[in-house]
Amino acid sequence: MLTIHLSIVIFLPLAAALLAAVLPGRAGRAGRWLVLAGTAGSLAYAVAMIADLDASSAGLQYVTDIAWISELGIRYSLGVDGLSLFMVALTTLLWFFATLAACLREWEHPRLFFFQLALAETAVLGVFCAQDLALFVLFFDLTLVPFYFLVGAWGERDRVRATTKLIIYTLVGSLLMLAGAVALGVLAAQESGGELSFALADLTERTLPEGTQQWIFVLFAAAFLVKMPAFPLHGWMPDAYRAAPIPVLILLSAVLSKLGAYGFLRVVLPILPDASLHFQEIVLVIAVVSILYGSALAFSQDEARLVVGYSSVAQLGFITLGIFSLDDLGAQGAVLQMVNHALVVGALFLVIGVLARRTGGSESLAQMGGIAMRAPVLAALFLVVGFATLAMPGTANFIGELLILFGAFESKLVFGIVASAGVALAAVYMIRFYQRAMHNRIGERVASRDLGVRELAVVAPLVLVIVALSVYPQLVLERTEAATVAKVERAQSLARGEPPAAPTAAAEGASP
Amino acid sequence: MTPVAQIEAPAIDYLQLAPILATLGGSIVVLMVGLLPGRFVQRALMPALTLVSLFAAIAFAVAIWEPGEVEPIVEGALSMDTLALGLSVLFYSAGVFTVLLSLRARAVREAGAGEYHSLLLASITGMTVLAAADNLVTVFVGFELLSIPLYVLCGSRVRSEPSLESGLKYLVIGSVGSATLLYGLALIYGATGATNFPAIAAALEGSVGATDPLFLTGVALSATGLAFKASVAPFHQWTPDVYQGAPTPITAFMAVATKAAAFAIFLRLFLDALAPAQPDWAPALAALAWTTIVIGNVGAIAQSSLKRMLAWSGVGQAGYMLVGVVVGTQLGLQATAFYLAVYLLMNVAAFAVVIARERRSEHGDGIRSLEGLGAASPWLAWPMTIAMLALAGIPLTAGFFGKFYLIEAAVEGGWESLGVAIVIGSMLSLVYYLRVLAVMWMGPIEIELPAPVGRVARRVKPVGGWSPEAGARAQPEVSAVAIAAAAATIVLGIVPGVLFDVAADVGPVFGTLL
Amino acid sequence: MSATTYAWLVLAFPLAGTLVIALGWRVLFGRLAGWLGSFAILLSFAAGVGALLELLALPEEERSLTASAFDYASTAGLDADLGILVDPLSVFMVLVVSGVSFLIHLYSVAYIASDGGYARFFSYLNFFVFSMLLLVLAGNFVLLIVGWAFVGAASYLLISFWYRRMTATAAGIKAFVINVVGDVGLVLATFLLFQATGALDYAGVFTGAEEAFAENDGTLVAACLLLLVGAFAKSAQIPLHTWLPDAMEGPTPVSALIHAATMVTAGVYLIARTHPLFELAPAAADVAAIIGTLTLVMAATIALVVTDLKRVIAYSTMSQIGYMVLGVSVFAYGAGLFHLMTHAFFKALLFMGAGSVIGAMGGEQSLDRMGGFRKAMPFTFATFTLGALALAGAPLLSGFFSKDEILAFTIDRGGGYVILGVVGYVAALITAFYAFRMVFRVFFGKAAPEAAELARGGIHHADPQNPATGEVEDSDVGFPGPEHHVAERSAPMAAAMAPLALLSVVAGLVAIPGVTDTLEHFLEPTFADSRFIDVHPSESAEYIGLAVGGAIGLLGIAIAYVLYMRRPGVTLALRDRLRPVHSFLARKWYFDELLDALFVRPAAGFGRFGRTVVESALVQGLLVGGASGAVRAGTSFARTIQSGYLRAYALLLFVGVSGLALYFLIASA
Amino acid sequence: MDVAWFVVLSAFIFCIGAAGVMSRRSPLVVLLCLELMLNAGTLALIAFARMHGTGDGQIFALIVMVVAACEVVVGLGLIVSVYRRRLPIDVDKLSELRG
Repeated sequence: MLTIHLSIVIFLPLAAALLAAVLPGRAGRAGRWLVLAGTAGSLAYAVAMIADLDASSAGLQYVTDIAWISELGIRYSLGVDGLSLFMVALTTLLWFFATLAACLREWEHPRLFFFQLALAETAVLGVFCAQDLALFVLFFDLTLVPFYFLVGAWGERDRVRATTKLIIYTLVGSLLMLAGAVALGVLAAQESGGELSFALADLTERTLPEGTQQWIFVLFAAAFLVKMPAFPLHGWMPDAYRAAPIPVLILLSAVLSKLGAYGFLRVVLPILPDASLHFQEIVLVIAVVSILYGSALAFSQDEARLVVGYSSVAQLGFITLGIFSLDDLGAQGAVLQMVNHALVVGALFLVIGVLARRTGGSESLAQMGGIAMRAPVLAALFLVVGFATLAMPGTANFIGELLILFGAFESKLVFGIVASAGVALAAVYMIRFYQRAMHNRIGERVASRDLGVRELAVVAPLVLVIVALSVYPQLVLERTEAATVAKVERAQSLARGEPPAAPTAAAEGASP
Repeated sequence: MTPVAQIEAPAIDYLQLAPILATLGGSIVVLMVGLLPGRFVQRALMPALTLVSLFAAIAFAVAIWEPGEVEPIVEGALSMDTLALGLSVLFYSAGVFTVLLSLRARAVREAGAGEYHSLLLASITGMTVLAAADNLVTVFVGFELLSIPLYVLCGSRVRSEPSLESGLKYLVIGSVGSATLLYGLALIYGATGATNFPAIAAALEGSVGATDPLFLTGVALSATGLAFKASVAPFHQWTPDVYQGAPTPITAFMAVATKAAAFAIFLRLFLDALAPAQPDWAPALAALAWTTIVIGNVGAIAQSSLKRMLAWSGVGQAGYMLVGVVVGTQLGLQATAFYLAVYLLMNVAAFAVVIARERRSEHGDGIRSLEGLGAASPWLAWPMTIAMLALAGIPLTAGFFGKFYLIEAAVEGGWESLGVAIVIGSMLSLVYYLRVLAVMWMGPIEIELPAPVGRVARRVKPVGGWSPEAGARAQPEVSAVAIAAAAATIVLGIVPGVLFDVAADVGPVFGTLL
Repeated sequence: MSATTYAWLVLAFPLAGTLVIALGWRVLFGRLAGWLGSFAILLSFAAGVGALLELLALPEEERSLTASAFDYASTAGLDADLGILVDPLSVFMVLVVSGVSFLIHLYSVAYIASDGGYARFFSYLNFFVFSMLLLVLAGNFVLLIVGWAFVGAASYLLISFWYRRMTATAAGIKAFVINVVGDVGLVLATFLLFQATGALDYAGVFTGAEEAFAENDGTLVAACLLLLVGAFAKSAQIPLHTWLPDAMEGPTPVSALIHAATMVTAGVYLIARTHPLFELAPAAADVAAIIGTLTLVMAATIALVVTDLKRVIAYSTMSQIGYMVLGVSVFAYGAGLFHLMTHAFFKALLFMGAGSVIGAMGGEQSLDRMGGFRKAMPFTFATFTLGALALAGAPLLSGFFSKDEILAFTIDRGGGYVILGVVGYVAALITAFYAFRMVFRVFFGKAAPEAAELARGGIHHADPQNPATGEVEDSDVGFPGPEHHVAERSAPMAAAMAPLALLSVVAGLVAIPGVTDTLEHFLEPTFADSRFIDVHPSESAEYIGLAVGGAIGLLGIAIAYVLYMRRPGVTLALRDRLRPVHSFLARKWYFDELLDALFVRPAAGFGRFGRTVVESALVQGLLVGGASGAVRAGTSFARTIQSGYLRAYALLLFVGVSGLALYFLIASA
Repeated sequence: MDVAWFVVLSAFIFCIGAAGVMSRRSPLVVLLCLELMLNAGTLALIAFARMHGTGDGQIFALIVMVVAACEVVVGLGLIVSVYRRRLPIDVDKLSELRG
């Protein structure tokens, strides 16, 4: 069956933004709310899909599959399974809150800003829904354009250098991936003597010789690891995080980082299983180093943003660890953790924005302190988010990390044990952050006051989602299980030396 | 030896020849009418006539469009197949754009509208001949017919030193190129005893092995000649200087049309006549492609003059297209043709904006002339943005698919390394394309702009059509060109089907290719 | 209602209390929040009693009920539901926890009355009780870990309750991090068990372990040791004990509740709960027993020299928990848990008394400045002394029976265990001594000015100042607000202390050797599968033990009496004589320095190294700088050969041609 | 006489021309050298035409002469206009555009 649901989800924000951009004068100034409505629409749609998802099947749903550029074998082929659907959900969710946060303050050239914001959402949603590798790459590269402008034109401090670094760094990866993707499609077609096709389903069935898989793997890994970012490819992160305005930063850190992890799960593991196994240990080393290094830097930073930034490096390290444990437990944990991390990081950056407004614009921990004094609500919300971030048992993040660690122990005990040190370190940097900001002596420039209505409207709902998910993480787990297991099963069976499981139709949800 | 007695005139299929005749005739007519005095003639009639002849040529080209292999005409001198026609259409549209961009150009007034336009048409004629050449002689004739008018056009701003310098440089170095080409052709003729491409190919497969040193030296020399015109490294050095010095509309014209013509003959000579020797020349050309991609993009990075930057980036782009030639497959041919078309649009858009700016800004074609353009005049900023993104190969622009197509061809032809070369090139190119965007949108600027080179900085200002008084006047046609080209770039980036169909027609012109 | 329903209620009330107080902090005026919180816990206690009755109604072998609310995390072969286990052990813990908690809530209602964060305090406190009950009711390891971490969080929040004290926040982060280390240990242990048994719920794991492991199987021992890491982190056993003394930064009720009566005994509960595993891995059990013994003696010795009233009690807590750990890990579960209960009573009581005294001192906590409060605060004096007597193991008081039962069991195991038992008795002597060191120094001797003022009917008011550093603080956040309270003058405090005093006296009666064994009998179903269920020291042995223990206790008290009442000053002389020993003890056996050098500094150093060196050198320098440098170099090269000289261009062109031609000729040849 | 010698000769002429282009600074002389190179090509063509005994080489040669003439004309024209601008007649002075 062909449906246009996904196309609507993807392009609704962009359509709204285009409309808003052409609205004349008075209405034009209200355009931002139109954009917000657009993102809200997508969010609603995503929620409806989650409710309606057939969790039992690993197959694709809401499939759209039209020949686009037959000469290049590119199809406009969309579809979601449990995995993609939750990525879509968190994208729309965070975009909604980021846009909301953006709506509540003034920008120069607001039309352009909100247009870029919406364009970015469309691109990211496209990545998560694309079921054709070429389409995936196309959207993947496209995400960078709006972010280039969002950081460069509306950023702070030496934003241009930061944004140039960000784009070149990440686009280097993406372009390598472009070459890899084309090679993958063409060579797979030559191998199998079939039609040239980039459909993920076809590529999963056409297995390449290991040598070829390996160099293609490297190209993909480059793109995804930079995007995350993983040590030592995080060079763009500090500058970009310093420069980006908060709403953009939320998206950059919460959603864009997931593209990499998602890419590994969606593309690399199913299509390049042998290479994934071959490079497993290398990637695991990168993951573990990212965890320890990220945590260590997180608790030696003074800038709040960078604390969260480096903590993300560590978190993404965990996610990578889960994925490359090549074990369904680990993978499930990784998926859950992607959702969790997106939520907490979003909330944290919102909180940082709030804090900055109470410390005379400074985001340095040294300037903060004692803010809890007159802001119990802020303190409480921040506390919840903080506990979630350090994966305190009882939060969904804990379940995520638990599964990841179990997966890692299962397949590579040593890496798992080293990584579990990261759990303790997380406690250190997060509590340190919370204390330096909310507790201790009152900083001299601190004017402690509680959340205003606007701030509350943005932060509280997000925290509510975090709490809800903590009470019932099963919501995610049961819906993503079938899809995720299907993604890892080939690599897993290879890792366990079992006869490679033939890619079942379920493995990629045979496109109609 | 047999005395060459009387030669009976060859049978000529005039319909097939029509496009060439259209521009040739146009050139003569324009030259004559141009002698008439009067503001109207100079300002309105000349461009009008030129456009007429160009559109006529386009019409003819479309009329005789005939996919597949076609019979050569004029005793095998030319074969107006889809490759020739397709690319000719590119030349003609490039001509149209150039005419529009030149409407207010000072060069026209200094050189005289008649001469200017007539030379333009002559050069275009040469390109068509070159693109259609099926015979070494025609190759040389076309080559020169395309070059000589350009020498003059480059120097047409007789009161501007850089213009003269570029003209003379182009002349001298260009002639070296053509001499080399000529000698190469001579050697090939000597080795194979034929000037007709089919005959040469036959000879290569038959009596003469592809390893005959005489022949190979010939290939090397002629390859150099062509590489020079396509500004492939290390024969690219004239490009930045000439592009910068020449009047900007002419620069735009050279950037797109000359390159297209050069690649046209590249494809013809190597994929038709020399196809049997592909294993011999492919590695060499591959090496050239690598060097070109790297040198071109690296050179473009630290340029303060937009024209120079585009020239350098043009070198890099030539490298990409060379990949299509190297693989020597039908797909490669199509990819190259496709990219040439896309390339035309992207560059025209960019140059149009440069022209618009340099006529107003005291920075001339310096990158600073774009500062704050995003806020000031989005109608110029957006086309420039799109052009830059497209040149960088960002999705939803035709440039993305152009690169995609080339990489696909490379991989399919077993040249994965070249596919990687292309993406590496695009990485490097980001540095300077993004800077342009930053200058336009992210001012007040705080990035270090490349230091202008030595004296060029001072002298660069009056280059091109820049004139303070032009600043006052609006220039709708320039913006129009920019917007049209940019729009086309985007549209083709979303529904490239049409262009792919054309490319697919162009593909099978040589039966020899797989 | 079934026992499980009651159990759910047990959890529900404190949680509700937490939320109501947290969300309603604006509207809850006066002491309402306090009463609300106390009431919630009272209800919870009532529900606990209900569960007890229901359970007793069942035949013994059916006294283990599970109930599940919903699937919490079940995917890819892992299956954890939100399930509880109701059996005698959990019910026993529920009653102890909720009972003591209620009294301490009651105490706090008055004690904390004038503090800025009144509502916050009670929401935290309720949250803690909820977490603790979750911990003891949890039906599987995942939920256990959740409760485990929640109590850690609550303890963190309450330790740094006066969050503008640098010392308090520092203590908080220390406690939290060490507890997280414990959590990690639990997680690892859980995995090892899960891998072997494929189950996460207790029953599944225990039965699975029976099949999966031989006795002292390596993996199992590892798992048990990892469990111990968790247990030791919570129960402040060597080497993870350093956070407990610092935790005294928290308000006194918190010290009473969390850091004496309940949370810190979680480790004991854990060992008891997972006893089938430890019985399968005696090696691990022995480790626990040894460490327990070490801790109990070390802590006791430190308690001899500490002068901060609350810290003395804190070290005594550590030492007493050492006894419990020793008890449960020599498989004397009844004894261990018995001591857990009695200790909860008299230790809570001691802290409450201390709080009252500190109130009188206007926040001052140093023994050196106290004295002569006997007259001024008779009630406090009485109750505190009763507590001290119980702690010292004076005959017929609760501590007397429970402690001696543990030691009796230990010695009964024979072999090396005898040594442990003997050490236990030695420590008992020290215990009795430091217990009465407190009593004599606080209540006897020459009256401190504060005591005099109290006697005059006033109460001393100092500017709120940090007892640790002595720096002055504002009363917004800081020592319990501008007012101070003593038991004599605020009914709730007295009302809370009286029952505890009573219990400290009589609680022992539930397990008088040969007379009553109510507790053991009640707990039996839980430990029915234990191999040591029927192993008892002979009654005669027990009585000998009791006699010895009692004698030792009295002896200790006597020594204290001599040193502090008869010949004051001797202690000072002694201190100067044994300067090195004293400083060794005063520096707490240098454990803080040790951990600091082993973990804290290296980690911080690594972080600094990363920030200063790796980032700039590798990430920015080599990767970013290197790449851009290469490009720059290429650019300048391309531009230098672009010299602008025609002839140079021509030259390059010809070079190119010749190169090309040469390549062709060579390649073809 | 063997055709090969003519080819060799033409090669020599070509190289001389090339050397001239690279060594001489006066545009006029450079133009002359270019002529040399073109004529080398012409010579080669004629020689080969003779070798193969076909006519098209000679026709080619004729055309080349015409083309060469055109080039010289344009070249001289440019040089004159350069001279008119009072610019030094020296190709090395024409290096404003570079980098």
